[in-house]
Amino acid sequence: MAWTRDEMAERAARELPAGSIVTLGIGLPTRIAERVPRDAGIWLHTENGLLGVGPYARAPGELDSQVINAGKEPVTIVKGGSIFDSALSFAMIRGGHVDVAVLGAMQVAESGDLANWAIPGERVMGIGGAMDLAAGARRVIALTTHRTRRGEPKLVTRCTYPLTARACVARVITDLGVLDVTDRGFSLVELARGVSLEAIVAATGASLDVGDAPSLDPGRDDA
Amino acid sequence: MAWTRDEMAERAARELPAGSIVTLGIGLPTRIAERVPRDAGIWLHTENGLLGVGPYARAPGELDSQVINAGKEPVTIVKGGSIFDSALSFAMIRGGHVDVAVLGAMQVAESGDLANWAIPGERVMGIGGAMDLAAGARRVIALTTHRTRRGEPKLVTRCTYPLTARACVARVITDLGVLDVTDRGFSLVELARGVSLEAIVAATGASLDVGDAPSLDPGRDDA
Amino acid sequence: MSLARASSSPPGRHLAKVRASVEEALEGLRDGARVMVGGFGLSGNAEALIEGVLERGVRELTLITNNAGTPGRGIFRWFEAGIVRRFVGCYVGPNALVARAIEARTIEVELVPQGTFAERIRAAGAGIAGFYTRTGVGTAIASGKETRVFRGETYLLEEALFADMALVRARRADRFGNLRFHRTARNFSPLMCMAAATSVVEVDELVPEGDIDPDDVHLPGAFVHRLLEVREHEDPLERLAPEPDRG
Amino acid sequence: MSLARASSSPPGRHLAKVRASVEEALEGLRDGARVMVGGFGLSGNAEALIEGVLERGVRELTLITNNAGTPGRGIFRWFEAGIVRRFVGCYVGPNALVARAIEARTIEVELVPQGTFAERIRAAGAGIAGFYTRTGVGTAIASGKETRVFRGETYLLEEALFADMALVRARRADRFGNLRFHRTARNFSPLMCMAAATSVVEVDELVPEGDIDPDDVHLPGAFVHRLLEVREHEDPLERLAPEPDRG
Repeated sequence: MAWTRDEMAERAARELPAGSIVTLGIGLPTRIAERVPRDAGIWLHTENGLLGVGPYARAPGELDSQVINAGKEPVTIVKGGSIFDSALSFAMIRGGHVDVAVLGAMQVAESGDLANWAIPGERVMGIGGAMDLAAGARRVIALTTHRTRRGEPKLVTRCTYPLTARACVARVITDLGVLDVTDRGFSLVELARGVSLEAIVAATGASLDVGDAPSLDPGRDDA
Repeated sequence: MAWTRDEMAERAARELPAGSIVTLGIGLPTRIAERVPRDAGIWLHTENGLLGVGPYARAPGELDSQVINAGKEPVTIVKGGSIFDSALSFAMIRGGHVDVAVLGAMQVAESGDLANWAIPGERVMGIGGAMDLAAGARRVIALTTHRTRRGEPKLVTRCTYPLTARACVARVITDLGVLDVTDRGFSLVELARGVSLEAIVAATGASLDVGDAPSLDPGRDDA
Repeated sequence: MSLARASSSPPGRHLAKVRASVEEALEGLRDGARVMVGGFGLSGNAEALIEGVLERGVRELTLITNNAGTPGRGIFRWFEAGIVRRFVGCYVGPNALVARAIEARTIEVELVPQGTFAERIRAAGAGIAGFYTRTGVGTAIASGKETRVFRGETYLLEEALFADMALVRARRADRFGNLRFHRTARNFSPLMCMAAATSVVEVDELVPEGDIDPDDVHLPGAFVHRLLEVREHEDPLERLAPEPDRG
Repeated sequence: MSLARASSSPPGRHLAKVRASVEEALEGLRDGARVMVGGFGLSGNAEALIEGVLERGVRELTLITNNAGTPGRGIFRWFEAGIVRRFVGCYVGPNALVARAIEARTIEVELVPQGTFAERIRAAGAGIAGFYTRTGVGTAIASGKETRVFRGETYLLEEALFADMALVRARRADRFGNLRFHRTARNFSPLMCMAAATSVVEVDELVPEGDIDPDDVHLPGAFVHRLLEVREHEDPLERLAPEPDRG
C-alpha cells in the first residue's frame, strides 16, 4: 500500500498556504492545480506568463490555443489573473515572489540538492524553467515517487544525475510519505497509508531520521 | 550676429531624420519639440516613460499632472503614443533604439567627450538621464551656446568638468554654427548668420578644421 | 509528530491587502528603513502615504526616489523635517536645504544615472544581483566600480538596489493588487513594488477582482502587498508649459 | 561644404513598416542568420513567417526559441528541412531527429534555463551586456562561466543574447508598430523584438495609430520594424487537458 498519484497530488495541495503564490512544475505537480480549493487565496503561477491559473479548459467554448500552462495544456484564467512576458514571469520567480514551487524530481539528496532534468547516457529533453524555480522560489517541494520504475531510490546521499540546483528542496512528498530536508538530512514527517517505517527506511537511499513515531496517513479528516 | 536660441532649436530640428526615435534633453533641447514637423514620422521620446510626445499642453482641458515630459512640463500625447515604465524607457535608450539624442552641454571636447551635469566647486543638481542618453543613443547632438556666459569656450581640447560620457558627441549646434566631431577634432559644417570664420575660430577652445569655405546660414529656404 | 505540523504552513502575504488607514498601510515602517517613493517630482505621488510617513515620526530614513523635490511640497518635506539620512536618486535640484545638509554631512547623497537607477531597482525585484551597463563608463560614477569588456566595449558593473518599503501611486487596483497606472505616472512605481520587501500602493480606485482584464494589468498582484484607496488627490501641476515661441 | 550635407540624414526605420507579403517581411534574411522565434510550442506562432523562412531557402540558421517543437509542425519543420545549424533554447523534447542531429554534430544545441533565456534576450534589447543570476549555480550550466558572490550568495554571469531577426506573433498592431499580444502568447515575443536588429511581427489585425490607448500598449513601436497582417491562422491546440481525476 502507498499513496496513488492522485493522493500524492492531494497531499501536496495541502502544503500550499492560503494567500500564497505557487508555481507548479510540469508533470505530476501540474495535477495539484485541480485540488487547490478555489477560495483559499492560493494563486497559481505558470512560468509561461500567467498568474491566476484556473481549472483546465475542456469545454469547446473555453479553449483558446493562446491560454496554456507551461505543459502546453489549455487552461482558464481566474478572476484577478494577469498576463506578463517571460522576463517578468521569471523576475517573479528569481526575485523571491513565488512562495512555493512544487517540482518533479529524478533525485533528491539529503543536502536538498535536486536533480530533475537529465539522466547521464540518456537524451536530454531540456531544462525549461526548473533551474530558475529551484533557485528562486522561497520554498521548494519535490513531488516524486520514492523510487524509480526500476526500484532504485530517488532519495539519496548525493545526486549522481546532473543537478538542477543545490540545497534547494525543503520537503519531499512521495508515494510512501512526507520527508523534510534538515541540517541532518532526511527527516520523516508523515507515513503514507499502509506504509511501514521499515518500508520507507528501506526505500530511502540515505539515512532517514524517523524521530518519534510519525503519524500515519490521516486521510482527509484533518483538512 | 548669431543664431538666437529659437534659431538654434530650429536648426537642431532639421537634424532629425524622418522615421526616427528622438530623445530631447532638458532645457534648450526640449524647445526643439515644437519645431518638429508633425507629419515627418519623427517620434519624440521622453525618458520618464512616453514615446510620442506631442505639443505642450496649454489649454485647461489638456492639462493632466500625470502627462509630463522629463522637464516636468505638461505635454500631450500624439496618436500612436505609448507609455511604459522607466526600466523599459531606458532599455530603449541603452539598447540603441533611440536614433538621436539632443543634449545640452557645459563642455564638449574635440574627442567627443561630453560634460553636462556638474561644475567643479558648484552645487551638483543631479544626473538625470543624460549619462544613459549620451552612452546609449545612436547619435548624440550637443545643443549649446558656443561660450559660457562669462565668454569661456565650451568647445575645448579636453573637458575639465566631470564627464557625462566619453567620445559620444557626433555634432555640435551652437549659436555660432554647426560643427562635427571627427577623428581629427572639430570640423566646421555651417556658419550661423552673420558669423565670420574668424569669429567662430576665436570662440572655439580647440582647433577647428574649416575645410573649404563652409556655407553661410541659408535661412529657411532649404527646408 | 503531529498531523498539524505537516499542514500548518502560516498563511502567505496575498490575503486581505486592503488597509483602512494610512497608519495601517505604513505599519512596521521603522527608523532607519530604506523607503522607495514613486513619482516624478510632484507628478503621480502617493500623497497620503508621503504625508503619513511624516506623521508617523520615523527618522534616519534612506529615501530612494528619482528627485529630491520642491521646497514645501511632496517628498521634499521629509528633508525639511530632517527624517532623511541618506538620499539615493538622480536629481537633487537647486535645493539649498539639501545642499547645506550634504555639506554638513547630515545627509548622504548617492546620485545615480536615471537608467541605472531604474535598472538597479528592477534587478532587486528580479533576482539579478548585478548587471553591466555602458552608462557611466569613464565618468565619476564609475569610481570604485568594476569594469569589464564585452565584445570590445567597456561596461560598468552596477548592483541591485533594494528597499524595505515602497510607497507608490496607482490609478486602479483590484483587491489582489493587480495595478493600472495612469500615463507617465507609471515610471519607477512598478519596479519599486518589485524591489521592496513590502510594497504599499495608494490607489485612486479599488475594483473587484476580474474588473481588470488579464491583458491590461500593468503590474501583477504578486508584487503588491498593501492597498490604500484614496479618492481625492491634490495632483498639482509642478510646471506649466513655457511661453509659446515667437516664431 | 553644402547645405545639403547638413540636413541630408537618411530616413530612419520607423516609416512605412507595413509589408505586403511574407517575402517582403523577410527581406534581407540570409544564410547563417540568428533568428529568434516567439511562441511556446505551437501556441502563438507567427505561422506565415515560419513557413516563409522555409520557402525562402535560407540555411545554416541559428534558431533561438524556447522549444524545438513537434514533428511535422511549426518551427520543427526547420529542423526537418535541415536549415538549422544551431539551436539555442530551453527544451528539445523527445525528438529523435534533433537528437540524432546533435549526436551527428550537424546541429549544435545550447540549452538555457528558461528564466536565463528570457533575461538574456531582454538584456540584449536593453543594452545590458551581462547579468548575475543564482539560476544554474553549481550545475552543468555554470560550466566555463564566471561566478561572483553578492551579499554572501554565489551568482552566475550570463551574457546578452542577440539576433539578426525576430519573428513573432501579435494580436493587434497599429501602423507604427505598437503591439498588443493575446494572453500567454506574449511570453518571449516582446523581448525578442527588443533584442533583434530587425523585428518582424505577424499581426492578426492592423489598426490605425490612436486605436490603442497609450496605457494599453504592450510593446512600443520603437522596438518593431516590420508588420505583416495575417488574418487567418491555424492556431492549433497542441495538447488537450488531461482526463479529469477520478476523485
